[in-house]
Amino acid sequence: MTSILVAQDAPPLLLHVLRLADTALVLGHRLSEWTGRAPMLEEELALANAALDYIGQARSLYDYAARLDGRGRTEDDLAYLRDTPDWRCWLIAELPNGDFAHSVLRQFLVAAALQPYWRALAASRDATLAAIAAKAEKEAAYHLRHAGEWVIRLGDGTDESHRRMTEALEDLWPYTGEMFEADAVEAALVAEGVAPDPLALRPAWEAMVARVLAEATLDLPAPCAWMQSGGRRGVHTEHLGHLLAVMQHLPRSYPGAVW
Amino acid sequence: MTSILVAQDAPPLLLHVLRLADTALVLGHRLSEWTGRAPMLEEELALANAALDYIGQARSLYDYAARLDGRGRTEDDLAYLRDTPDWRCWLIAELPNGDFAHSVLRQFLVAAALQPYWRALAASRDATLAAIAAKAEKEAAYHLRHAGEWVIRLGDGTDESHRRMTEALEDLWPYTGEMFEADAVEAALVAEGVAPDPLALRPAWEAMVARVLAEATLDLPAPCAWMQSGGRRGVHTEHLGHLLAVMQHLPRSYPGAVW
Amino acid sequence: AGAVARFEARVAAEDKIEPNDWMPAAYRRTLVRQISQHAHSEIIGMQPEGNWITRAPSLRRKAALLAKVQDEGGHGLYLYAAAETLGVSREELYAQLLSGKAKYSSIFNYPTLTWADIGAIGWLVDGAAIMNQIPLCRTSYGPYARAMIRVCKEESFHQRQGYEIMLTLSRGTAEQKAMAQDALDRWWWPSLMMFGPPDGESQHSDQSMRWKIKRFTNDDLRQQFVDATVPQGHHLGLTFPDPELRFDAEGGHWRFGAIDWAEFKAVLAGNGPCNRQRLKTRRNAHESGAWVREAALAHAAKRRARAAQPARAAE
Amino acid sequence: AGAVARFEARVAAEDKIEPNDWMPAAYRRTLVRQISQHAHSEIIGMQPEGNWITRAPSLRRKAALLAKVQDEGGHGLYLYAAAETLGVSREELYAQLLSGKAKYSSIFNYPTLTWADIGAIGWLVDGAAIMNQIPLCRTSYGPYARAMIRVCKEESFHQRQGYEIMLTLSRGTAEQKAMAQDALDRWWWPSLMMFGPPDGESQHSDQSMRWKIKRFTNDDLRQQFVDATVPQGHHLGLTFPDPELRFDAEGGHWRFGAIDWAEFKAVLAGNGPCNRQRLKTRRNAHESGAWVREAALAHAAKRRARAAQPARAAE
Repeated sequence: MTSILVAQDAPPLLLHVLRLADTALVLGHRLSEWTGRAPMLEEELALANAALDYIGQARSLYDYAARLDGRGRTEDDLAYLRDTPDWRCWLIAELPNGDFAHSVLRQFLVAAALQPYWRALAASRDATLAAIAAKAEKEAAYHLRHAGEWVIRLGDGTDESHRRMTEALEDLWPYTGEMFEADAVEAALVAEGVAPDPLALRPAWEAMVARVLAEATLDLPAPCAWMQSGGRRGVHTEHLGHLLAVMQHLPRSYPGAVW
Repeated sequence: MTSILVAQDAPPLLLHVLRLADTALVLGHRLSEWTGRAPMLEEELALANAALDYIGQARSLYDYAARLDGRGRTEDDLAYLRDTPDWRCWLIAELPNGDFAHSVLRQFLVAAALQPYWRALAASRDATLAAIAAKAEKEAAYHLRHAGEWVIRLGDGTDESHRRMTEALEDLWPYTGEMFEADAVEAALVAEGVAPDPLALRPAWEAMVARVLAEATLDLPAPCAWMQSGGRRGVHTEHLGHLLAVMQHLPRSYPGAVW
Repeated sequence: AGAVARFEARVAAEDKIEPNDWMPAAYRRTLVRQISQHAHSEIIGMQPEGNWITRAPSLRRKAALLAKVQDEGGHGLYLYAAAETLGVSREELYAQLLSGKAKYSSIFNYPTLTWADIGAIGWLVDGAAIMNQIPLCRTSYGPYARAMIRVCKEESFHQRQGYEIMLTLSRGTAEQKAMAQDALDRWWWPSLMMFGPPDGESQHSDQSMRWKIKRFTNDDLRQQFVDATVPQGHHLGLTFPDPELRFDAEGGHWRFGAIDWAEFKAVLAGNGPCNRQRLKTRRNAHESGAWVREAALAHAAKRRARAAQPARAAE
Repeated sequence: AGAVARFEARVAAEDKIEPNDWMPAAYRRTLVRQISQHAHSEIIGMQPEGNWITRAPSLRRKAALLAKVQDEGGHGLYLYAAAETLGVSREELYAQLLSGKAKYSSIFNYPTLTWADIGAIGWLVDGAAIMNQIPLCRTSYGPYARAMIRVCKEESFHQRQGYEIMLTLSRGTAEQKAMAQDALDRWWWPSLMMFGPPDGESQHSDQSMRWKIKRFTNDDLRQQFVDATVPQGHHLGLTFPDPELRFDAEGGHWRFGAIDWAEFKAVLAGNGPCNRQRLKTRRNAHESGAWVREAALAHAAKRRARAAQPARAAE
């Protein structure tokens, strides 16, 4: 049995760390897919940089999750030996890259949620989490600035770029609600002062998004529109399975091998 | 150790059957990728039909290979538990689908080689191979007619379709030489009357291709151009590994499970 | 009015209405809507299962799944042909699908996440479809009834295949069992929704019943489906995600809990997990294939012109 | 002629030539060609390794590979910048790459087929590149020499990483060892070809040596590489795919068999396994990104116009 399942009734802290790790890794993986395909070399390197930040965050988080799990698993076991239903990332992270408009808009929408989240988490009573968050916050702040500039540039660029950004916004918006959901797992951590309440961070996100979209001359979608959700329960989009098939191929093909 | 290696020094018949099987499966897999994506519904079904023919051929051939191997392996072990360097398909089979022009042109170029090959193989001294070939020949004849009509239609259609067919021809032509190579493995079988000499079938292929391209108003590329090769030695394109990662994901993830 | 009476008498006598027969405009409209929705559902329905063709876990399953998806395309084609007998063109109907104007079965807006979903779709979704479609084999409009006979035969084969996948998984490893249970958990309620809103809220039911386009109410069919399916699920050793599910020995029916109609309406309104994706996939295919269709037309025109040439020269 | 003599004297004295200094047109031309080819090689070289980023077998390897590929892009950028000091624009050079007019290192026209290829590229290809580049750190043109110092530092880190991958594989399972051997078998000869044609056939060598653009001949560098690499391969427990390879104790060199120059020429002429693919990938990226570059320019123009507005209003 090679599939490593972290049961839904595992301790909230472990589950939560895993969720954060999964989102970071999947985002990093998606960004890394731009290598060799970006519209300009500088952006290709910038996307790779962000991918490295996310993968680095994922590694710290998986490493912590493995220690919390305490059953001798490694960061790689968690990344490479869990199948789709055991993943806990946000759906927005797993969507295919789409065009550059989709990718920078996702990068912006997610960073605008993560940056305040990491900042709040840096005050966690859990010292390990606080340290990871403090580092991640700086990275997210940079991602936010960089992607935000692109959102403005493309929204307020040509007709074509404006049209593409509008389409990207329609496609991605339904996936933003999930970033502010808190289930029982998270509520428990909020109560203990281990994690911030994501809902409390939503107004900051909304203000940031409204400001940047306005400068980008893009219409702000209705914030109360119907939202997609499921990543935290392991109910994903059809895209994650394909990503994992590629990502996990080697460790799945050669069980036990060290690389 | 889950990778099932059929060593290069296995009996020629086993190696040859495996080569034929690998080409058929990979082509069938590529054609099946068109599902949901074809330019018109009728063609989507026609492509699925051809995919089913190829997958059916692959199953008969793997089944025979497994029996020749005699070590209790199944068709699925051979399809799902071998890694890239152990595959023996033609490179042309593993290239990504590209646009519809690329796909129908490949279908035509390959069927034009396979149909005479199967016909000759139907006279093999190996009764199993002869029976598989007799059935496959009918299927290939249909693929050839169907794809040939599309080559003509698109070559002699609009400027756009002509341009796309020309590009497809430039892209695919270097991969046609490999279909007529015979190494020591094949030479041994030719000598025994088990397999036909592919080189002897080349003139028929050339005549068919010349006739259809002429009707399609497409220029015949130089037949002696530099050709790509390597599939028979396990030296593939970069595309095969990605195809296998997806195709093999489930059996690799759940070793020993029955589906 | 005489025509209407004669029409209704023929329907009441279980006579089949044929394309050239007179029929009320509303009857025609209802049929076009229903048949084309059904055709669209077959076409869109190819996607969730198509998602697993490249990852099917054995060659036998791969071939069977591909054949099944191909059958669905075929169903779509002959249902479009049946709709065309009513005086609409397939292009027109297809354009309505791509523009989002026409509906298709909401069940196909849910994602297929594991291989077990392929089993669950065959077992539950095809099972529910058959329940809906068997009465349609006797529907009053001839071409539709005949199309449905063929569809039903293939669907029941698909349904058995799906159940067999579920059986294999539920007799398999612990992980495979968990996969099967998870698929049932996700597909059960949406399958019940496939029969449409409760009878009280169904818009088109009464007249469709009188015209014998429809022969059972949504709730009747839903109950038939539950009664047929629950014992099958128990045979698999799986648990239905409904704590209120229990056998009512007196009535002889399996009673089930309340359906979440808010979810049903959201998915119907375009907010299901995959609505955008399903339409985008088809639109992209259609748009990126435009050059192929244009080339085929251009070539056909060239052929016709060439064929006409010598004839003229001979004049 | 006085200028030429002064220039050659400076070069002979190991003075660095700087962008604003006078230089012979041929010197400038040679440098532009060499530096831009080098830049192109870095950019195209991102692809064979990039092919494994999504499939790297551990998170540590994934991060390291991504960082390495990113470094290559960075090298490309500062090499383009060095070329630009000679009065050509990066756009012009990049257009030459995309059109197929400019060359890049042929080694990147071979495919990466297994994870071991990532090890082999680091060990052999970066190893050969360093052998070529270390003397370039002292090349006569200042900006080029300084760029090379930075490049070499990073490349030698990459080379160690690659060797470490090979070491891990060759200490791993039987399948991993086979993978490592297979990679050496495929990459060994193309790595030797990286040093270019044999000295007798090299076109640009003599003048480049005199101008201290180049400091060793192709064959000298190739021999240095073989001497350094063969013991490393033996330490890995791998066999080189050359039956004639043997140590010449007298000369103190590893003697190797004949290189297949027909293959070298074919790949150089565009017929390698991946030439078309490599250029297509970059062309597609460039074309499908055109709207992004246009939008960025349009936005910048809008900003400038807006910035100018209040100023004018204030006039």
